[in-house]
Amino acid sequence: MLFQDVVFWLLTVMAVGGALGVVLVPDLFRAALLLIVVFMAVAGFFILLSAEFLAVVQVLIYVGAIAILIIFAVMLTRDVQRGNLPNRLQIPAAVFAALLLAALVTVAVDTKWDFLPADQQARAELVQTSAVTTLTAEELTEAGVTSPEEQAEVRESGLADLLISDYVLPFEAVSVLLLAALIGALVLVRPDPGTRRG
Amino acid sequence: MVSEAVIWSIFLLPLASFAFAALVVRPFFNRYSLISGAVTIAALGTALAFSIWTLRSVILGHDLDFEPIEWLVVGGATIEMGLLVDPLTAVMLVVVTGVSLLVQVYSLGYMKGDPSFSRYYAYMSLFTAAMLGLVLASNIIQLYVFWELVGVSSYLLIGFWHERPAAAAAAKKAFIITRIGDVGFLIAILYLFTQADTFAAAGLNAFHIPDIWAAAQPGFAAGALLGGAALTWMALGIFAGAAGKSGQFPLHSWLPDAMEGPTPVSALIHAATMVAAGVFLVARFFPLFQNSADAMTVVALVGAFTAIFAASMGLVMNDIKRVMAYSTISQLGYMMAALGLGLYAAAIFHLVTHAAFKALLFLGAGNVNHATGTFDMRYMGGLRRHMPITYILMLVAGLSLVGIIPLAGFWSKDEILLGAWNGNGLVDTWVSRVTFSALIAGVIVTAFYTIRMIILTFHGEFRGGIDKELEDKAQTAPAGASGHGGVHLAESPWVMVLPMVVLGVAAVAVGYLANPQWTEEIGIPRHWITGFLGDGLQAAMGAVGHAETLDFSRWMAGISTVAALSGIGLAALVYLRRRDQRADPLERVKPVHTLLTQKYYLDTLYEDVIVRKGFFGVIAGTLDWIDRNLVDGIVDLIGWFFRNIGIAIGKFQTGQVQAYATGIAFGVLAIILALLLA
Amino acid sequence: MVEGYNGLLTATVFLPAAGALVLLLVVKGDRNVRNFAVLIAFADMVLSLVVFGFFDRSEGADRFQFVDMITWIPDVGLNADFLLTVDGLSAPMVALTGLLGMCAVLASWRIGLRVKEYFVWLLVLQTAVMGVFSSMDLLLFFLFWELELIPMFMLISVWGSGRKEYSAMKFLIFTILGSAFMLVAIVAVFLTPGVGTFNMVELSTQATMLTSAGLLIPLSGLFWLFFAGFAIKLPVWPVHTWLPDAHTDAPTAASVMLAGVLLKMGGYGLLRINVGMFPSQTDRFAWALVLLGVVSVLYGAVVTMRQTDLKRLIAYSSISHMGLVLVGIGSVGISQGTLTVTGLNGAAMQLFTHGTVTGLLFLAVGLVYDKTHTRYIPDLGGLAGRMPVVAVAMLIAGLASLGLPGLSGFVSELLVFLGAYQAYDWPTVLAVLGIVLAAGYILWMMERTFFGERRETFDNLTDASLVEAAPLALMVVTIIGVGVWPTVLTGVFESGLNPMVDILNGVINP
Amino acid sequence: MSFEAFLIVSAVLFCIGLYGSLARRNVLAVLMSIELMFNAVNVTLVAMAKYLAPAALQDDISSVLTGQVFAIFIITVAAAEIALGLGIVFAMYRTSGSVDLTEATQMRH
Amino acid sequence: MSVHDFYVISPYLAMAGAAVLVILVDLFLPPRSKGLLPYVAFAALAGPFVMTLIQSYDLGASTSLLHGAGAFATEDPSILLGTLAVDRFALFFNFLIIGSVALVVLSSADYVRNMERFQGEYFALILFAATGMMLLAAATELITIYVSLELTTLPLAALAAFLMNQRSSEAGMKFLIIGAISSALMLYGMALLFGFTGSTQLADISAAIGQATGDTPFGNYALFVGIILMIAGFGFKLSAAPFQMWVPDVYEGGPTPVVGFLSVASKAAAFAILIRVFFTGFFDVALDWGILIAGLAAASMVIGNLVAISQTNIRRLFGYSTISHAGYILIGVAAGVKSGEGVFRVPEFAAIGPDSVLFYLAAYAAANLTAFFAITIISSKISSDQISDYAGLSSRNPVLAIVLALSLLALIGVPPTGIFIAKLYIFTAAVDSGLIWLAVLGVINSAVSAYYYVKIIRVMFNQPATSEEKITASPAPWLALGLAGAAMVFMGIAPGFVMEAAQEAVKALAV
Repeated sequence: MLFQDVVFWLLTVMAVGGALGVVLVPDLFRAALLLIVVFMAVAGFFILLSAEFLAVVQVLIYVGAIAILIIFAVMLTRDVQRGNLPNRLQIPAAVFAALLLAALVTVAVDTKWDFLPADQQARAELVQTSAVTTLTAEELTEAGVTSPEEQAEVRESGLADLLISDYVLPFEAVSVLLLAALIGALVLVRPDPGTRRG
Repeated sequence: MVSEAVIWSIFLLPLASFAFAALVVRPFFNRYSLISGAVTIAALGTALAFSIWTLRSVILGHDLDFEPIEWLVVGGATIEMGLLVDPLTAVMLVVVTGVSLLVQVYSLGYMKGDPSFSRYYAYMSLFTAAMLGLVLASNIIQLYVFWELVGVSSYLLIGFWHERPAAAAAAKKAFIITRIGDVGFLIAILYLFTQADTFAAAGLNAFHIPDIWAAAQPGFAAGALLGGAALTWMALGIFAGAAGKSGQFPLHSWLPDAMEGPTPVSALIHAATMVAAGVFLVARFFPLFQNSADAMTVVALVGAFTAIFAASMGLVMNDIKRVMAYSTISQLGYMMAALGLGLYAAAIFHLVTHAAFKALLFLGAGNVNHATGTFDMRYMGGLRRHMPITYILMLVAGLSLVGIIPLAGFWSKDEILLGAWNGNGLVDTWVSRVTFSALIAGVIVTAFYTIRMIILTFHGEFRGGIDKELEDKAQTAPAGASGHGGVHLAESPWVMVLPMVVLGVAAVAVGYLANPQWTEEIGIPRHWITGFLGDGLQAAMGAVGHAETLDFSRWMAGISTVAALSGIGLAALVYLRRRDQRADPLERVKPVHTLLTQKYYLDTLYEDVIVRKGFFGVIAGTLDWIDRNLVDGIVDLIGWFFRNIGIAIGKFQTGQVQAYATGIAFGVLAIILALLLA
Repeated sequence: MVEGYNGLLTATVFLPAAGALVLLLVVKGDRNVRNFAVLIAFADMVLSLVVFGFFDRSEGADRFQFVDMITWIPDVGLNADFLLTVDGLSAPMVALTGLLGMCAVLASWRIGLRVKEYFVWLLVLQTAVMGVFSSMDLLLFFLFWELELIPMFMLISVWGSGRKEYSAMKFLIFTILGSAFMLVAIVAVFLTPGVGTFNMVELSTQATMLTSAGLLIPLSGLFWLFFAGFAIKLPVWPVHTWLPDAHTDAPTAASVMLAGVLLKMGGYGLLRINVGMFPSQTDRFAWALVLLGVVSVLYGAVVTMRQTDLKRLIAYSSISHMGLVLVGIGSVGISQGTLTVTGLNGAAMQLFTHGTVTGLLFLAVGLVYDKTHTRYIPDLGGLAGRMPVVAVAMLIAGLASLGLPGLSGFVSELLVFLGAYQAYDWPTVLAVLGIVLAAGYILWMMERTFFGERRETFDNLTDASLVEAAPLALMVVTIIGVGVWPTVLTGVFESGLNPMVDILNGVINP
Repeated sequence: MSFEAFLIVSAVLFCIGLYGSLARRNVLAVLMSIELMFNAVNVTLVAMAKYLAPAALQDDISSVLTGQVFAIFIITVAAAEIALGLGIVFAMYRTSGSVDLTEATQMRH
Repeated sequence: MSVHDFYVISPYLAMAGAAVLVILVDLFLPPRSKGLLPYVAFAALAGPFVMTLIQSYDLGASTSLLHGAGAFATEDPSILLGTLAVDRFALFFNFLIIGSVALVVLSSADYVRNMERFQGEYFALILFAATGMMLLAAATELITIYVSLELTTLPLAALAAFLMNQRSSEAGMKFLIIGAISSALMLYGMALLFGFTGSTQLADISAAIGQATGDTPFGNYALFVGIILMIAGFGFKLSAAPFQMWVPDVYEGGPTPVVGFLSVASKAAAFAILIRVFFTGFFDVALDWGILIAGLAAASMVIGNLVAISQTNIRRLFGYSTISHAGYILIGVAAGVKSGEGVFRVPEFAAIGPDSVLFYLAAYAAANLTAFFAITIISSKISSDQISDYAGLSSRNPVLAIVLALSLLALIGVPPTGIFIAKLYIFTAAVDSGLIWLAVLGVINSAVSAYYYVKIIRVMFNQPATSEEKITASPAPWLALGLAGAAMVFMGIAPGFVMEAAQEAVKALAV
């Protein structure tokens, strides 16, 4: 497990360092680049957490879309020289963030979590590395999924299936949401200043 | 035997004439205002006739108790309106209607041409009606009702010429001061109601006057329901009311000011109605007083003190009517003292005689004013040549007031003095002794100021009347003078003289109703009136048989006569032989004179110190300040406070979005913390 | 227990509102508006007098008559009825409202500003007050109670004078605050286990419904919450400060309604709810009521002495006279013996008589102000010569308010004193002093305003016209009538109060 | 590399993001910080999916994916949010000529 | 998805479809007849309305339209199970939201006329937001809740910034950023919750919470922090203190009809989800959050009212007023929890609390919309929101003035309007659950609120008009105004109908 540990700490440093950079470096452009570093680190975490599919999505959407969008925005608003200055709320912000962190850490440490039983680890692993459909029966049996119905169950279960079965409603809702957001953005970036009434 | 309706109509006739004058004549036929006068006189004439009829049937001993009418029944309180006809009532009826009638006739001349003629008669009728109702009342609350009505109609009459500030002020003063006394009366009534249950248990009505009498008698079947300290306090409460109306010592100061009203009004007030009401009230509840020696003592001493105290102020007054006013107060003092000493009959008798000659005196003053236009005696003098009849009449009345045998005043005053000397065990002897000496002294003073008044008015030579007065104190409006400006020295018209003549006869004759030794010829028994009234009292107290009456004592007659003559002589000495017609010889004794002219500074004390400075200035001022600044200020302060709290909170709304986000973060942490600590 | 639908009260209560609606939508032109308003007010007065006149006051007649009852909110956690009915206590109040409503409309003849709107508000106000006096469902009662606020607020703040907006707002906030407390109490009463109803008839006829078992708020708490609401309205020292401002700055008609009927709502509430529903607490706290009452009487009277504005003077005198209502109610604190209805009846009478008397006073003052354009007493004087009618009216009202026999004021004050003295003798004696003070300020006011020398500026004043004299006459007749023949009222009041007194006696000496 | 470690890291990320969103002037920086917070939440969710036993583990093995599903939705919504956010930023920039939040305080108190 | 499932979500689909429809129509409408758009949108609302009507008819006695496993042997279980509940509760809010959307659409008729373009988008966004709100009221699963919450927030943000002027875009920006931050907080809370309970479905969550027994509040740190973070997220939508500060700014900057919509529908939806989550999900720890909600209620009332006193801009004033009303309504939520007897002090459900909340929301919707429609009409004429510019309104348009005055009185809680009954109802609930202090605070606050509401009335009626120009509007806004006003008064005079509906709805929660 050593290797993974090393990776984890590496990623942690990347993520935290990058995040600090995002909120601290005065140059907005560099901040945006650092944000990409954080996104990559998070994608790394996802792989560590055996969520390869999510990692891919993360890279595609965040790095590929969001970060680029932001960088464009930074360019367009031409406020780079003004930079990424802090406002008068630094101290309270820091204090509150610290306090919240304390609270969250307490939660993380003191809560009695209900962990996944060891015997289920392997199956969960299989299901989560959502390549299950391509696995052969032998590989499944190696992973301790012996009985055929179990194998069938594991084969059927995958993110995509969930999205169109159990979570079909939020799935549809989110599509509506995307449409709405699209329209909204479209209206807001329209050329004409529109009417001035408030 | 007189019927109930007749007795009621004695009260209702004047009331009707009031309604007629006020609601018909005044608004619609004010041009023919004479009608109202005629109507009033007609009503009063009838009332007088009925009263005499009533008196007669009382004398004949007819049984005259009638069923009262229920006026108001609320819970335990049953308030009735009824007739109580006993000798006292009967006598008072005659006196009131008689004097009132004469005054009304007199007013025909006196008020001639006054723009508010019918208003005057309306008030007068109301006044008389109220007094009659008071006399007839069989229920203490009914009595209180008319008591207050008397007060308000006197208020209206004193302030009759309301455009005069002095008149308006005097009216207000009269009403308020009498009101102060009434509080005592009212509280006495309230106390009675607390006993309503016990009364009811004994089959009595706590407000029915005869029942109250009965309840106060030790000999009462169910034992005395009223007694001890309670009875005393009740009696004193009633007396407070009486003192207010009759101008007894602490509450006397309104009476002299009441002269601001038209003179006939003064005559009525002073002779028959207003001030008599006080004495009547005490007499009415005499059975109560009699059972409380303390109360009697108070009444006697207050009366005695008032008698001498008021008379002393009468010495120095220059306004003829004020002299008479103080003499009234002091005579009322005599009556009160008499009542306090248990001389019930004598007091009433004196009330009767006094009614006669005091009315006469005032009407005379009216004549004088008619002639000279003023009331200030310093501008009169020598009038006997111009108006002899008035002079004679006033002389008779004056001597009667002084108590010169054989005039009416002598007999009544003599009864009182004699009784005071003897005492009758109701109060301690020292009380009767003190009272007696005060009264004797009073006789001398009375004689002095009466003669001074007569001399200043009618003797010497004329000193110019109103015109002179005006140029002396160069002011525009004739202060305290009636509308009859201008001097025309002549006898008044017959409408005014005639009633005076009648009264003059009365002032001489009334005494013979009483105890002269040689009256068998006339056919009146000795001590007739005192006996008559005394029996009435006996009956009221549930006792039977005749009240014993005092024997005529030559010694006492002699003493009082001597006292009177000495007073007369002194006055004659001082005033007939003075060099300067204008100056008042009494002014030489400066301090005393000022003290007296300043009325012992009592008015100053009352009005300036107590009312204006003390009450209005300090108490009312403070409360008013508190109300404006504290009570109200606090309210405004609260409003201001909240508004500013709001503004303060609003300041956090800096408009910067991250401040709001910080707010959220703070909120979350605060909640977590709060719940952790809770 | 009470049901059926008679309809008379519904008509009486809602006629003015309906009239207002018609006025708003149909009637055009100031003249027509005035006439129409008078018509409505007159009709409503007649209706209210019918209610009063046909109220069966004979022995054994129903306590509650002219019942209009339908279910308002069905039984869903919050069941309330639309229940209009009058008993002996409220019938005279309804009549009073009718009378004063008429007077108010007539007194508004000279209003020139936004006439239509003015009369609309006035009529709505009348509906609200009528509703308060005749609704027997706590929720409905509260509804009308609140409904009255806005018309009065508008009347003061638009057509008033002086610091009108400040006064109007003060009036509003005070009253709403008071009714806020009342609302909590109402809710708590409703939720008391075993109650579950807003029906005041049941609540007051079986006052034992509210026993301290299972109450959400202790009985004393409920009592004082209600008291707070009514005390502010009455008003009682020290929460009276809204009153002088409101009275002074309101237009004449509003002052008439305010002093004439709105204050009465407070006293009525005290009798109806505090005494009627909480007999034990009333008995327990009677001393406090008397105390507050006496303080109000004396404080009000003394402060009145200092007032130089006619309306303000009358306003403060109202505080003093309303104190007597409390004193009268305090007569239930009688320690030994059986309580008689006297004191309560006095309190009720005082409500009515003070309504008429103060109404008349404000009418007269309004006329004085119309003619002379000042209410500042030192500027006035000698008006009696020029305007005898007004002077006579003022004098009668004044004498009535200082308790002169033969006028209505005397009866109520006498009854109050008779009743209260039995329970609390010395406080009552103090209260009696109040009537001397009353004589003081009333006569002082008369002297300075109507008597004495007249200024030249007033030499060509005109007396009240017929329209102006009509309301005066109406009130004068009422005052003298009640004063001479009080049984016409006391009898009715008694029929309403006796049941309460019976319950009270049950509490006082069990 | 325990579960708590992931949780703590994500918590740190989250709080840094919070700090940034509170303390930066530039609206774009704030948006970026918010994205940080969302990422932190995602890490948490996925970690939970990996380490913790879902309630419905026995009858439905696929419930171990719930956390990941949640994360997917968050990512999508975040994308939409950023798109709209940038739109608003442009509007704001166009009307007021600035993206500095301390200057966008026309409405206050 | 079976046909049945489509039928179940048909109202939401129809709502979203209406939005799309409006855009399509907008594309094909010639510019001069754009004025038809509001009516198109209004007509399009018939779809969701009818579907909701049918559903509420079909619902009959059963609690939810969703067939659980084995509900009918014939049909296979709905795959929507766990994410959605179509019960009376949801339907009550469907009606409420559809109703207010309809009115808002009508009232915008004049308003949008001054926009050259994008009128279609304007209405579409409103309808999208409405879809989100309806979903929110029905959602029973954290992911769905989150998504539908965002579905309400984002379009509203776009709408707030719609006017393309400085204030408007500032308002949009503030709304978006605060929304994002608070939803991030909420997400973390949801994550913790999910982590602890192992599920995102309220049913499982409440089951799991039942076991949590620790001495910390809510029995467990994860729950503790998680629930509070979720409260933060909801609090933003409820505009309850201390999450309220964005409200006045957005109200001042956004387009008036949108603000009205925001203040009514989105608040209603937020309360719907609050009640749903806390009463069906977290009820076992109700004693802990009950007092917390009570505290929020008190804070919201006090802050809202006190700050409102000194406001001069009417929309800003309404921002604060809506905060205070959120406070009143929260009283009802807190009153839903009674601490039971016994040693363990298990919470008891007091249905009257949620009942009163639902009734209050309806009454508030009517009154507040009336006010906002009047303000819309006025401000589009006098183009100002300063209260001082309302002087003499009574002469410029008496009817409008009277209606506005009525709605203001209604907001105070003066009879005979819905809110009077509603307040009575809510305070009743509070007293019933032993929150007397809160009830007293509430009534005192409503007394204070009278001050600033009446101030507006005074300006309208007492002060002389600055200009004599009459204020007019086209039929549509008048219709909206009339309907809202009628509803406002109707609920005051005959509240029974709505009350019964509310009680039925709350029964569906079946705690």
